[in-house]
Amino acid sequence: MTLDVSITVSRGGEFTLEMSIRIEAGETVALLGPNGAGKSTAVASLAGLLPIDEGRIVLGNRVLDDPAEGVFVPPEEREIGVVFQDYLLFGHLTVAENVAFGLRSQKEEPDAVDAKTAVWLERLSLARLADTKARDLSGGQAQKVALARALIIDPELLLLDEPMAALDATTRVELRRDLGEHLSEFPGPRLLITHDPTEAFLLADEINVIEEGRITQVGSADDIRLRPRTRYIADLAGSNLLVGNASSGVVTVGTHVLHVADTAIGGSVLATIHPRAVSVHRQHPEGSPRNVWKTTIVRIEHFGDRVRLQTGEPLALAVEVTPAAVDALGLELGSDVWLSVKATEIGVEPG
Amino acid sequence: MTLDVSITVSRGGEFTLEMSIRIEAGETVALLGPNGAGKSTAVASLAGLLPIDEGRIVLGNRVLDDPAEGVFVPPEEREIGVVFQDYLLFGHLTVAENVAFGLRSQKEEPDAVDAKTAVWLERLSLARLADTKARDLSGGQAQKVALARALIIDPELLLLDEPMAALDATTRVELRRDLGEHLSEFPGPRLLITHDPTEAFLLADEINVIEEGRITQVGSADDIRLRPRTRYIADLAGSNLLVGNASSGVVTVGTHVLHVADTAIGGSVLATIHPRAVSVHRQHPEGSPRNVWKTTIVRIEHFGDRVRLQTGEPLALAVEVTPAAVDALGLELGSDVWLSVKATEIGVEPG
Amino acid sequence: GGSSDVSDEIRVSAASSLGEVFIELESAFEAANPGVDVVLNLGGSALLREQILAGAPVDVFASASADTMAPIVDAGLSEGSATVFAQGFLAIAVPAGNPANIDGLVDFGNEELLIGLCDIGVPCGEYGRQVMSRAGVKPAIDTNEPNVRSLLTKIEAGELDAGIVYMTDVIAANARVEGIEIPDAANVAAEYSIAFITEGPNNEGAKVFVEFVLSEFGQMILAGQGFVTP
Amino acid sequence: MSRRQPRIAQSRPPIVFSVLAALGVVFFLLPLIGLLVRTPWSDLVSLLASDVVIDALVLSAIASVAAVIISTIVGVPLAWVLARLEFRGRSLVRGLVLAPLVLPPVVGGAALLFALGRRGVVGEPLYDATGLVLPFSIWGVVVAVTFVSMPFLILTVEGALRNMDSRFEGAAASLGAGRWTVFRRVTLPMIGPSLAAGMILTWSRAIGEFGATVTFAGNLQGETQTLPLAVFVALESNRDAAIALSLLMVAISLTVLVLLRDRWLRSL
Amino acid sequence: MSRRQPRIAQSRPPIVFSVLAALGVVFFLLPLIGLLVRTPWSDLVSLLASDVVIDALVLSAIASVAAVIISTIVGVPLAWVLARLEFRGRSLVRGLVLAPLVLPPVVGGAALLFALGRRGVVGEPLYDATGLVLPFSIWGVVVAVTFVSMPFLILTVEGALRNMDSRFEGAAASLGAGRWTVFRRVTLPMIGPSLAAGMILTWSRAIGEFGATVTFAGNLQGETQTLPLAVFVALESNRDAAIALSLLMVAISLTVLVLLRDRWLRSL
Ligand SMILES: Nc1ncnc2c1ncn2[C@@H]1O[C@H](COP(=O)(O)OP(=O)(O)OP(=O)(O)O)[C@@H](O)[C@H]1O
Ligand SMILES: Nc1ncnc2c1ncn2[C@@H]1O[C@H](COP(=O)(O)OP(=O)(O)OP(=O)(O)O)[C@@H](O)[C@H]1O
Ligand SMILES: [Mg+2]
Ligand SMILES: [Mg+2]
Repeated sequence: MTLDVSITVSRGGEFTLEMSIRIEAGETVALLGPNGAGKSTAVASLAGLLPIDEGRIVLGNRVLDDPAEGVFVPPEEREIGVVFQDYLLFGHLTVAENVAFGLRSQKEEPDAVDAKTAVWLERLSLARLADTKARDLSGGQAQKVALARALIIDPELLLLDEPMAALDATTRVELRRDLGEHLSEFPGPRLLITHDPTEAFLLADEINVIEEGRITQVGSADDIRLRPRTRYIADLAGSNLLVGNASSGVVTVGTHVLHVADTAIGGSVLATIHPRAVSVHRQHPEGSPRNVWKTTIVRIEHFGDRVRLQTGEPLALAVEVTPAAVDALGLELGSDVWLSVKATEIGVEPG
Repeated sequence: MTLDVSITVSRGGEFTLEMSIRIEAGETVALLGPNGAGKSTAVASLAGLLPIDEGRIVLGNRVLDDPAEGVFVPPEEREIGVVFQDYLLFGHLTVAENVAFGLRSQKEEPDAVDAKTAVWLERLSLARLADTKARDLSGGQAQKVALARALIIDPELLLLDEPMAALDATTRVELRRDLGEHLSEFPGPRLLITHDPTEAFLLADEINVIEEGRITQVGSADDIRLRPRTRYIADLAGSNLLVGNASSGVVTVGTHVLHVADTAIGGSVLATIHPRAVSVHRQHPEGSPRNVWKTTIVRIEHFGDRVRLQTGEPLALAVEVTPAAVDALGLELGSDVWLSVKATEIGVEPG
Repeated sequence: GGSSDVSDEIRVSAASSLGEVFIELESAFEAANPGVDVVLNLGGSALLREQILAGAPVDVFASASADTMAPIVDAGLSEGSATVFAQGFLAIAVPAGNPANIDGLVDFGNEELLIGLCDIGVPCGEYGRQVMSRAGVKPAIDTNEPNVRSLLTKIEAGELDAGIVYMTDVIAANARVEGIEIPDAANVAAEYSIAFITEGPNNEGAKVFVEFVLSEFGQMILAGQGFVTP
Repeated sequence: MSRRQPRIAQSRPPIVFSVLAALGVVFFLLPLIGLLVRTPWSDLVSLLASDVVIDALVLSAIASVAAVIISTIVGVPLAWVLARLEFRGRSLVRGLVLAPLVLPPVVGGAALLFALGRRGVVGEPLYDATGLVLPFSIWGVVVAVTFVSMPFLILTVEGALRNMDSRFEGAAASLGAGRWTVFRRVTLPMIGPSLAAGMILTWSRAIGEFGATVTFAGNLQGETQTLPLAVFVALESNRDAAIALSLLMVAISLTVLVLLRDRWLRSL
Repeated sequence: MSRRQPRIAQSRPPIVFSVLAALGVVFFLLPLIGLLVRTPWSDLVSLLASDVVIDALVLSAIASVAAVIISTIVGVPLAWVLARLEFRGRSLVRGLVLAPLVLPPVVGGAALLFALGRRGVVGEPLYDATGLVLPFSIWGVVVAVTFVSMPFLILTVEGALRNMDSRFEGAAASLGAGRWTVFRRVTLPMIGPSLAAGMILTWSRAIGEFGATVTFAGNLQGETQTLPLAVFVALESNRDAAIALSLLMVAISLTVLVLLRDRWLRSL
C-alpha cells in the first residue's frame, strides 16, 4: 500500500498546485509550508473532493484519479481518513454520532460500532461529551472529535490537516504521543500537515516542504534543519539562510565576505548559520574565528530561557544567547557589538 | 479605560463559567487554559453575543452588561474588537470588504476606509488576496483576515481568541512581533487567548489560567512558570508538580520523601521540580544532592536538541537531558537509573 | 374609481355564461353610442352578487338566475325589481361524435356511463335536476361541476359521456360538443335577469344600457346566440 | 444580587423591521377579521355538522397529505438534481417545474385532462390497457393537487441546497458514506428548516387547491369533493355555509401547522 | 499527457434520486404535452394579437412585480421577526401568515372584500374619509395578488433564516454594524438563494392568481383583468384562445424565470 501522487490542480484560476509525493506503507510524511501554500488543496485532491486537472493519484494498486484515463474514484470508495483543517463536524449530530459516523456508514455491526466509539471517546477524553451536539463544542473539543472521527475508521491512507492546531498545550503533548503510537501501528501511508516544526520532526519520517504550490525541499528532519534550501525553511528551522557567491573558500553575501570551511565549492550558494553558532562580544575578539565583524542590535526578544538578538548591517542575522550573557554584556537595543562565527559553523550548499 | 468583569454564564446547562478579571488600560492579559475551559465563552460574553446570567461587565465607566440592573449594551455599541476562534469571516465578501467591514459600518469616509484597509492588508501580507472571496481562503489566510478585520477598527477593548493558531511558524513569529508592537500602542485593555505558553509569556503582562470555568491562577509569566498551582499549569510550564505534605524541611509525596530547602513550611504543599534540575546517573551518585533515588525510564522523547525522559516509581517525573547524555549513559527504555535533585532546586508552596 | 370620465364608462357585471353574447352586445352598444365605453365584469353570478353587496362600483348586473338577483333587490341596491331579459333552454351535451351513443335523458341513469351535472345551488345544476325529475330519471352522477364551463370542458375532452348544459353553450362550443335536444315536456327554461345598480357611478349610462339590452336590437343579438327572448 | 432567570440571547430587529412586520401582520389580519365579522356564529355548528363537510374533510386530509408525501419523495430528489448537477437543459427542467405555478389552476387541470384523462395523450393508452380512469376518483384529486403544489417544495429545497455548504457532504463521503447515506444523514438534517418550510407550503397549497382539482377530478361528494370545492359550491348557494367552511379550513390548518411547526422546528 | 479542460467537481446523485427526479420531470412534462397537443398552432398569432391580451399582459406584469416588491419589503422583516424573536403569540402570527395559503383563493378574495371593500370593516371608514375604493382598480389587483402570494416569501425566508448560522450576525455586530447594516450586508447575502427562491415562488403564484383577484378586484378588461382572468373569460367564449393564452403565460414566465434565475444564482 504505497501512495504515489503526481498532480496538477488549479484552484479558482489564481492558484495552481503542482506536486509529486510518494509515501510508503507505514511511513509518515509531513507536509510543511506557509499559509496558502496548497496543503489543504492537496488533501482535498487526495480525498477526492477536488478532482485533479492533470496527473495521477495511485494508492496501492488502485488508481484513484487520472483524468487522462478518465478514472475518478469517488471519495466514499477511497478509504481515506481525513481530519479537515476546519473539522467539518456534523453540527446536528452528537459527538458520539460524529465519531461513529464512518463505521455506521460502512454498515458495521451496531454493537461493534458502539464499542469502538466508546474506546475512541475514552482515548481522546471525550466520553463526558458523548451526547453533546457537535455544534456546541469548544474549538479544541471539536478538533478532538474530528481526529477521533477520522482515526476510528481504519482507512488505508490517513490525511491529517493540522490535527492539533486548536488543542491546548498539554493535550497536544499527550496527543502527540498517542498519535505517534497510533501512527506507528497504522499500516498505510499517512500525510501530516502541520505548522509546528516540532510536531513534524517528532512524528514524521520524511518532511516535504511546500511553498506556493511547489515542493521546495524533501528530506529527513535533519536534512531540513541543517541544510534548509529556502528562506522559509531556514526561518522554520531557526537557521539564518544567506544567499551568496562562493569561490575558493570565501562566500560573498552582498558586500560582506564570509570565510567558509568548504574551499571546493563555487558559484551561487546557500549559506546557513545557526543562531547559536554566533558569538557576541563588546570588543573585537581575539582567537580562532575567522569571521568577525561589527554590527548593531536591532531587536531583542526573550523566549523563556533564551534571548534572540536580531542584528543589522552588514548581515541581518538572528543570534541566540542566554539571558545571563545579555546581562553580562549589558546588551540592549542599539548596542554596538562584535559578532564572530567559525568558518566550520557555516554550512554551504549549491543554491 | 479599565475592563472590570465579574460574571457567571452558563452554557447549555452543562457548563458554567464563573470568573472575575480586571484589565487595566494598556495592559495585556492572557487567558490560558485547557480545551473547553470556557475561554471562548468569556469572549462571547464580553463581546455581547452571550448575555451573562449574573454579575457585571464594566468597561471604563460604562456598564456593558448587568442583568441585576437590567443593563445590556448590544454588541454593535460596545466598541470591542474580536478575533473569533473560528474567524466568522463573511464568505460572500472579498478579503478587502471583510477588513473594511467595521469601518464602513461605522460610516467612515470611503477614502479613509480604503486607505486604512490597504495599510492593514499590506501589514498582514494580504494585499495580493484583496479581491479574493473570503470563502476561498486557506485556513491561515482566513485567520490573518480575521485579525486585520478586528484590529483595523481601533476598538476600546481587544479580544483575541487564539489569533495565531492557524498561522505557519514563520508568519507566527513575525506576527507575534507585529502584534506585540500593535498591542503596545493600543491604549485599551486587551485579552489574549492562546494555547501557546510562549505567546502568552511574550505578549502578556499578566496571565490568567482558567480551568473548568474557574480562574485557577493569576500572575506574571514567572509566577506561572516557577510556582504553578495545578497540574495543568505545571505541565504547561514544563515543570513537574507534586502534591505532598511538608514538615521541617521534608516533603512526603506518596511514600517518597524529598528534602527541600524551605524548612519553615508545613502542611499540604505543592512542590515543583524543573525537568532540567534533575540529574541522571547510572550509578549511585556521590556529592551534594540530598535527594537521590533509583527508578526506571518509561519513556524517551526526542525534542530537537533535548531529550525528555519520563521516569516511573516512586515519583513520576519528567527529566530533560541532552542527546549527548543519552548516548554517554546508554539510556534506553527500561534502563535503571539514579536520579538526583538538589534540595534548593525544589520549589515549595502552600497547596 | 372616482375619475372624471366616469360618465363615459358603464360597468356591467354579467354572469360568465352570458360572456359571449355580452361581448357582442358591448360592441353593438359602443357602436351606437360613440364615446361610451362598456366594461364587462364576467364571473359566476354568485360572485358578482357578493361583489355588489360589498359595494363594488358596478352599474349593471346581468344574472343567470332570478334567485341570485333577489338579494340585490332585497338590499335596495337596484331601483325597482329586476327584469327578465332572456331565457335559455337546456340541452344534453355529448362529446363530438357521441362516442357513448347517448340517445336521451334515460341514458343518464346508466351507471356504466360517466355523467356530469352542474352542482346543486348552481343555476344550471338546479335546472338540470328539474329536468331529470320531470323525465323521471335518477341520474348516476359522477361529478357535480361548479359551473357550466367546467362541465363543458370535461365533455369536450371526452372525459364525460354526457351532461346537461344550456342550449346556448352547445351552440357556442362550435361543434366541439354535440347537443341533443331535451323534449319540451321535460325541459325547463333558465331566466336571465338584468338590473341597474343605483349605487353605481353611472346611473344614466346604466339605464341606457339596460334599455338597449331590452330593445329589439338587443333582443335580436340574444336570439342570434340561441337565447329565447321573452 | 437577586436570583434571576437565565437570560436568553434575543436578537433585536432593526426598527424599520418592526414597523414593516407589524404592517404585514395587519395586512393578514384584516381579511380574517372581515371573515370573522361575517361569520354566522349562531348557526356555525349546524352549518358544519353535515356529511358533506365530514366527507370533504376526510378527502382533503388524505389528498393533501398524499401530495406532501409524493412531493417530498419526488420533489426532493428533483431539487437536488437541479441544485447540484450541471447538465444541459437544466434551465429547461427548472422551467418545467415552475409551469404549474404559473398556469392558472383551471388550465393546469385542463392540461392534466388532456394528458391523463380517459382520452388523453397518455391516459387513453393507459385506459385501454388497464381500464384505469384517473379523473373522478381520489387518485385524480391526488394527481391534481400534487401537480399544483409540488413546485413549492422543489423550489424551497433547491434554494436551501444552494445555501448549504456542500463541503460537509464531502466530509461524510470521505468517511465512506454512500451518496444515499450522505444525503439522509447530512444533507437532509442540514436543510431541515427549509425542507419543513417547503413541506408546509406544499401542504397549504394542496389543502387550498381548487381549480385544478375540479377541472381534472370533478366534484362528487365523498369521492372527489375536497373542502375548497365544498366551499365553492356553497358560495353559490349558501354563503353562510361557505364562510363557516372556510373558517373551519383555516382553523384546522392553523392548528395542524402551529402544532407541527413548533414541534418540528424545536427539535431541529 | 494531453491538455485538458479543468474538470468541475460534479456531485453524483444517489441512484434512486435519478429515477425519482426523472419521474418528477415526466409528471410535469405530460400535462404540458397535453396542452401543446391541443394548441391551435395555426391561429396562435391571430388569437394572441388582441387588445385584450396586451392589456392583460401589462396588468399582470405590473401586479405581479408589485406583489413581489411589496412581499419582499414587508415579508422579509416579518420572516425575520418570526425566525429570530421569541415572543408571545408567535405561533399565532405564523398561523395568520399561513391563512392565505389555506383559504381557497375565492374565499380569500371575499374576505378581502369584507375587510377592504366599500362596505368593509376598514374599507367603509376609509371610503368615507378619503373616497378611496380598493376593489375594481389596479390597487385591488395588487392587494389581492399580494395577499395570496406573500406567504410564500415569508415561509421560504423564515426557513432560510433558521438554517443560517446567526453567529455571523454577531460577528458583524461586534464590528460595530448596526442592526440594519448587519441585515443588509450579512444576513441577506447569506440567505440569498433562498430569498431568490421565495421571490420566484411569490412571483409565480402572483402571475397565476385567479380566484382572489376576480373576487376582490373584479374582471374589468384593461383595469383589473389579468392574464388568468382573461383566460377565464376566453374559456367561456373561445377555448382555443384560452389555451393559446395559457401557453403564452407559461412561455413568458419561463423565459423570465430562466433568464432571471441563471443570472441571479450565478452571481451568488
Ligand atoms: N475554494 C477555493 N477557491 C479558490 N481558491 C482557493 C480555494 N481554497 C483555497 N484557495 C486558494 O488556494 C491556495 C492554497 O490554499 P490551501 O487551502 O491549499 O492552503 P494551505 O496550504 O492549506 O494554507 P493554510 O496553512 O493557511 O491552511 C490559497 O492561495 C487559497 O487562497
Ligand atoms: N453553543 C454552546 N452550547 C452549549 N455548550 C457550549 C456551547 N459552546 C461551548 N459550550 C461548552 O462550554 C464549554 C466551554 O466552551 P468554550 O468554547 O468556552 O471553551 P474554550 O475554553 O474556548 O475551549 P477551546 O480551547 O477548546 O476553544 C465547553 O464544555 C463546551 O462544550
Ligand atoms: Mg490549509
Ligand atoms: Mg475556544
